[in-house]
Amino acid sequence: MNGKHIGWIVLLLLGLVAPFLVYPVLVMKILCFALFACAFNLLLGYTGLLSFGHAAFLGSAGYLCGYTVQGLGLSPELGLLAGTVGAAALGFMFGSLAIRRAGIYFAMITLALAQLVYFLALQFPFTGGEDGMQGIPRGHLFGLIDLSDTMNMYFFVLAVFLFGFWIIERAIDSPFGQVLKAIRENEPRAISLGYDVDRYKLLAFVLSAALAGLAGATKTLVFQLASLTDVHWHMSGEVVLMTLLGGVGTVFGPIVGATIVVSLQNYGAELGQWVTVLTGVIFVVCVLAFRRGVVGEVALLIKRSGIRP
Amino acid sequence: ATTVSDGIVKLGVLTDMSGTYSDLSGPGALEATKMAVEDFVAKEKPDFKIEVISADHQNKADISANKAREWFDTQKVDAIVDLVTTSTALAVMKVANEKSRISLISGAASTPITNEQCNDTTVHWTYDTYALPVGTAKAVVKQGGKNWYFITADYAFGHSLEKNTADVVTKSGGKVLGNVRHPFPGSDFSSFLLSAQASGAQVIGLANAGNDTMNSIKQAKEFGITPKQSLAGLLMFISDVHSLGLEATAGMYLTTGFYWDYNDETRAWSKRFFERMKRMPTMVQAGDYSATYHYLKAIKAAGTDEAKAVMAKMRDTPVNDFFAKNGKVRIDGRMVHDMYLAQVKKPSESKYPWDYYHIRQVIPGDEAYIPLAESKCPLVKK
Amino acid sequence: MDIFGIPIQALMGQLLIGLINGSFYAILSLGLAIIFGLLNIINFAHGALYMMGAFCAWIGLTWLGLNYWVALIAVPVVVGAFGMLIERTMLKHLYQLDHLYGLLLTFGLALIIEGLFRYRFGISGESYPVPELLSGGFNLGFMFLPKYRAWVVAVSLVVCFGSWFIIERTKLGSYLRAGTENPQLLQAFGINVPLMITLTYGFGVALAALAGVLAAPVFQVNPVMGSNLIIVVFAVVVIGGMGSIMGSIVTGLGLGLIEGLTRVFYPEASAVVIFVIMGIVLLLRPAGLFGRER
Amino acid sequence: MSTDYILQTTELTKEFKGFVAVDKVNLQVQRGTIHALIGPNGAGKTTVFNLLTKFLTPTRGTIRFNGIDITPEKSAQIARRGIVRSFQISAVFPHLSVLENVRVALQRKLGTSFHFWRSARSLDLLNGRAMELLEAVDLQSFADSVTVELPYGRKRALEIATTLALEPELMLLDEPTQGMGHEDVGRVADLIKRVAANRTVLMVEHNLGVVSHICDTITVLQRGAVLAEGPYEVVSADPRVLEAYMGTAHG
Amino acid sequence: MAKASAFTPDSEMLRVHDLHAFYGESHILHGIDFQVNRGELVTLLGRNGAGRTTTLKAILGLVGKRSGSIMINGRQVIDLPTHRIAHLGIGYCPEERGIYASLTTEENLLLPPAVNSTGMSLDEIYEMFPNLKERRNSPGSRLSGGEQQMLAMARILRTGARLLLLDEITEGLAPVIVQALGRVIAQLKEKGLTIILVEQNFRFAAPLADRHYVIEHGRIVEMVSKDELESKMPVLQKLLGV
Ligand SMILES: Nc1ncnc2c1ncn2[C@@H]1O[C@H](COP(=O)(O)OP(=O)(O)OP(=O)(O)O)[C@@H](O)[C@H]1O
Ligand SMILES: Nc1ncnc2c1ncn2[C@@H]1O[C@H](COP(=O)(O)OP(=O)(O)OP(=O)(O)O)[C@@H](O)[C@H]1O
Ligand SMILES: [Mg+2]
Ligand SMILES: [Mg+2]
Repeated sequence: MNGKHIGWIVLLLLGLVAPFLVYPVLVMKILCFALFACAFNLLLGYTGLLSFGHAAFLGSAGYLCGYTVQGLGLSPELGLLAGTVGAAALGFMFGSLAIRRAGIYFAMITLALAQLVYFLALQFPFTGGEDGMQGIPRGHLFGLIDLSDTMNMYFFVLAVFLFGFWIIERAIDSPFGQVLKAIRENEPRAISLGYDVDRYKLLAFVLSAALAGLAGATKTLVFQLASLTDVHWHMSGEVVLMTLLGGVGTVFGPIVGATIVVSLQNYGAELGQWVTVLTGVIFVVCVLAFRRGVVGEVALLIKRSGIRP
Repeated sequence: ATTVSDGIVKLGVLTDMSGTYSDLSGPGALEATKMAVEDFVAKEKPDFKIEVISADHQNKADISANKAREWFDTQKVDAIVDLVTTSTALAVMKVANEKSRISLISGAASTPITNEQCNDTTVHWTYDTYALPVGTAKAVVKQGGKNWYFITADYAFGHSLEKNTADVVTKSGGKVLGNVRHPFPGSDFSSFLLSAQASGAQVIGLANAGNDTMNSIKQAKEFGITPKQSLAGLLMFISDVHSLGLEATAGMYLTTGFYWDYNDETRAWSKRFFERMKRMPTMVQAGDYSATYHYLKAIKAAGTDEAKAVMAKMRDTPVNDFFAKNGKVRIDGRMVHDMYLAQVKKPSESKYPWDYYHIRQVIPGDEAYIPLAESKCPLVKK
Repeated sequence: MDIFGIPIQALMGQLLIGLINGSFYAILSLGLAIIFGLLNIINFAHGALYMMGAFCAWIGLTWLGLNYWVALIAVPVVVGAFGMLIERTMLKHLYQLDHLYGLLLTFGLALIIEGLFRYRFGISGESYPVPELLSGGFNLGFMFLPKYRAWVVAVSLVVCFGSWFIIERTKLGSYLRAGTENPQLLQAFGINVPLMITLTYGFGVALAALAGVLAAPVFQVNPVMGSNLIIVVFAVVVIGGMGSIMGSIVTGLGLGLIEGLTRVFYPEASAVVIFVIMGIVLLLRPAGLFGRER
Repeated sequence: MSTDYILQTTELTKEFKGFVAVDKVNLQVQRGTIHALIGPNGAGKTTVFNLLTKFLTPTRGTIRFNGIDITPEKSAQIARRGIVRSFQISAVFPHLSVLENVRVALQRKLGTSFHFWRSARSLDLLNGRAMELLEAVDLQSFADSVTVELPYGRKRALEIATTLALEPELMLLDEPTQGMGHEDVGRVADLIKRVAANRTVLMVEHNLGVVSHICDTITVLQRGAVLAEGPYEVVSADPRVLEAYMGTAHG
Repeated sequence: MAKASAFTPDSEMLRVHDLHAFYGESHILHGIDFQVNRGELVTLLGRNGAGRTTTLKAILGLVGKRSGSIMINGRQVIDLPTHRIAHLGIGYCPEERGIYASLTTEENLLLPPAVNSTGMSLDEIYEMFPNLKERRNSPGSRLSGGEQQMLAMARILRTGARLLLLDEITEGLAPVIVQALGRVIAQLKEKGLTIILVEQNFRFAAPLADRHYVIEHGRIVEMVSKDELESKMPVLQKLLGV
């Protein structure tokens, strides 16, 4: 338990000092993806469902938020709300279709559904197709705080992230989370104990989708644009990588993973194509040699060395 | 003395360094920009330092917007150059305007840049989806290609290209028999080509770019559609012709803002470019040079690198170099200059490497670009 | 005469084109199906390997001067061998784990391969000439059918139904089917199942490479040609029923035709139609059209 | 009359593509007894369990529980009705602690299982009851250890404790002593006897020692059909059973 | 077993020593010791779940984890891969029969590769099992239990294996077929094949077997040879829980 508390404290401190050490917008990006990865991890790590279509939630929430703020001229917090709710609804549709199958089938179905969303995003007039939505205003939070100021924006994003992360962390360590763990560990047994596993899986899926949406909407506000990149299946692959790299089923893993991947892409931009190759290599290495991920391995070391975490 | 923010003028070349458009812009664009800086320093002896940095935006709006933002915030970049593909250009010019920095757009094509979405810190230098078809379409119709059919990349850029062309075709007495929108990016165009064929149109307008255009052309040949029906590449660069080869492209009409072999001036500059890049410049790369040079001159003249002032100077001074004669930067940001209607040579007519075009006609800038009267740019009203 | 205002010729033409694309879907999904049947992994690298096939053909032609016909044989062999190497060195270690790891590994491989080719060849790609023997075409009245396209259809039909025959009607095939059903017992009968798995993967990959070679003269050879195609092929496999040989062939060709029709009646939807169909099929038959519940 | 039968199946049948795994089984389990289901491998015992708990859907036939027809219901529903099963191969939640294993079973009744915003500490009030159950199978000393680390026999015990947590009216145990050494077998058999005190147990068991020791009624399945039924003495004397199942020299 | 040493090694086909086997968690075999000589037919008796099938599977390396020593023709095979073991001339007829549903009867029959030339020809097999001939082209899943059992037997006779591991081959078969199988086994024995027979049906096994091993809770608890059968019958009955 108190290992978790330490984690929280470290997280908070980092969150507070980071923008003064690193380029704030980059940190915001990291926070958005960290939240995205955590949401994904809630599904993969605690329900054992690998969704290969999570980009659909990130992306469509981004568009919804953008449309609410730009098209309808509403305030940013409403934008976030719209994005999150929209993603949750989409998640419900995906979930009800995909939950009926497990393993690879689940992955393929989510992938294909996400592809549908991608093409819709390409077709719908309001998304701006290839061009995406541009110059989305950040606006004033609750009509008061001006978000176009980088620092205001930063602390807003930090707050959103911590909120989302708290929900996930709580969900994992809740009566609901207990059932999820049980289902992942031994599904037939969970059924024979009287649990309607499909409904639990579905809720987990919707929860995950909603938080992925929150991340996507926030990202849109930060960068003031929504584009096809966020709906593309590469994005679905990236979030898997972040989670895998950081440590599937670990609370802080996805944050670490997201930080590594995003920084890699940012500072590696000069490498051009090598970024893709590097990403692939990391993927392969993780799968072959490193399935616990960074945090998982560290936790193991601590355990081995006998220190109570 | 010129007062320059933090003592240095920094240019960021933001373009597609490895992707579909890297041949027509990419490394060449960076090189052209550097050439402009070197020439400027050598000739004008400025009292301020100039630096060029570059990045690959992978044709993604978000990547380029983020890069631009980061450059403005951390690198103190003053102007961003090239910006191939409309989406990236639109994304960046908004960020730039917000931070009151300048965008010198050469690579991007769509008209909205200087129309609906125009702003007062953007210059659109080389060409656009109005200028290109105007020349081509008019000419082709004049040659008797009255009935048109469009194969259009199904996104904003393709649509605007198709619309602009269709207007010209009908204006100049031609007829549009139909169109088909293909998913982007597409790899197989045969079925769209068949539809075009079935329509019995004389001319098939290709309202797409890059690989899509190239594949369309190849497959049109394969299906024996050309030469029976003729193709009009609405957005084609010399680099496309180069990689497709003359067999595939011979006889096609296309409009370009620059041709290296046009006159001694262009040849002279292009040879220098060739020395460095081992390929001849596209209009985009030439445009990058021209724009950069003009921008730097404006700073010198204005005595500051403050965006508004520099923009004013850029508008006031006419553009006169190997790229443009009496070119002028309009209030909406459009740089108006003459365009050239080219026809691709037959293999037999090509005497030396990169000898690809007959220049059939010069299109005066004022005909080539949307008249201010029709412009939807808010800035125009005032 | 017209159908819904589409001249019948045009329709015929479009269907033929559909069949041509269908042939590519068929070969690729067949490879995926065979691999999935025995290894129980979805080979995400399939698209990359297809692209690799096309590039190897191009490299063979421009660097080594090997003509199309040599490539048609040599490339699948080479790329297939590469596939076996992958299986031996990487996939092998994943069988006792969740099958999803296979998916993730091959996803990583896809990124690597694609990235390397992008780095080396840039993205605009290279063009591969149609071999003289197959240039030109037949005039079918309703359309001008390039010989090469006809050749593609022919080859894919032969390959697909050939593989189907081998798998359904020969000793070798009986091992394969038995291995899919109960590998343990098969091994108890003295059959080297691990080796069989390696060869199977190699064969699946070789099919992808073959498709690549066939595609080279049709499309621009470029590093992303695979990743654009593979997602569609996945949908084909899901619709056909994962692991079902006949399923993948028939669905591949069928969906090609359907796509062709959509291109006539509602072109914008041509990219989506397959996924829509997939959604519907999954609702009605979660195991796919030809699939059994595993 | 059906009152003293807690479970009744009529003509229960399961076919797997042509092959009949369970063939017109009429099973009647008397309330408060330990009822054994024995039969050769592949006789259909596990399949019967799967049918009763709807892990498989019957091809034909009906299942009545306390006189109510539960044939159309879903597994989870049936479990909530009070029919709870164990599995042929030990079914625990390996990476939860022993205590949590039992708590997962208890927590459903709290009705907070969908509350993802609550802390798991809200479940601590169940710990008392959980410990009682663990004591019942003398696992109290293992309460906090992770379940994987338990020896096999203990796992089966834990599984039974978890099953008990639901206070099932009817417990279905599939080979509870499978894969155990003598000593474990003994312990588990006694345990079953103890916990069966005020409920009904239907169990599959290969170990005739156990069966004869604790079971009141025995149903012998062969090739999916009921071969014989009755108390151990009767059944074990039945020549057909000897022939088909136990296999003996004389007969 | 003490008796073991009496046999000269060269006549020894199989020797199992201190064999342990696990299915994941559960420890099934707790140190099995027995050996079989060329041309011998021994049975493994025991109650359900005693571990007889597991013993056979362990010999072929089909269990999750195993330890101990298994010598076939004086060759240590405990760490050979399964398919190599099979090629030492072992034919396995599994408890659940393992007929491949997606293969026809004949395909099933031809599936196992011959391990040497001494195997029976297709015709010989068909005359031994006439009704397989009739059903040769129907898918394996369509066969009756009896036919499936015959197929499973026939399948390994083709390969020319010299050591047969037969698990519950009379399981759920009609008496007539059981008798038929009895005759087949007798024939095979005459051909000099070595056979290990796992049986519930003692009456079937008794007349055929040279020796009986009784397994209980994964241990050999008794060995009874043909001649001591009468004398040890009470023990057997006790052990087999009758
Ligand atoms: N899902 C299935 N598909 C096809 N056949 C099945 C399936 N499940 C069980 N069977 C068959 O049904 C028959 C009965 O199986 P079951 O597991 O009920 O036997 P059992 O009595 O539990 O045997 P054991 O004592 O080995 O557990 C077996 O022949 C088995 O092969
Ligand atoms: N795959 C498996 N996983 C876990 N336990 C198993 C498995 N197969 C068998 N067992 C268990 O191992 C023990 C021995 O099984 P085995 O099949 O060897 O019994 P047997 O002696 O063959 O008797 P019978 O064949 O009549 O069941 C039994 O308790 C059985 O339930
Ligand atoms: Mg069973
Ligand atoms: Mg057995």
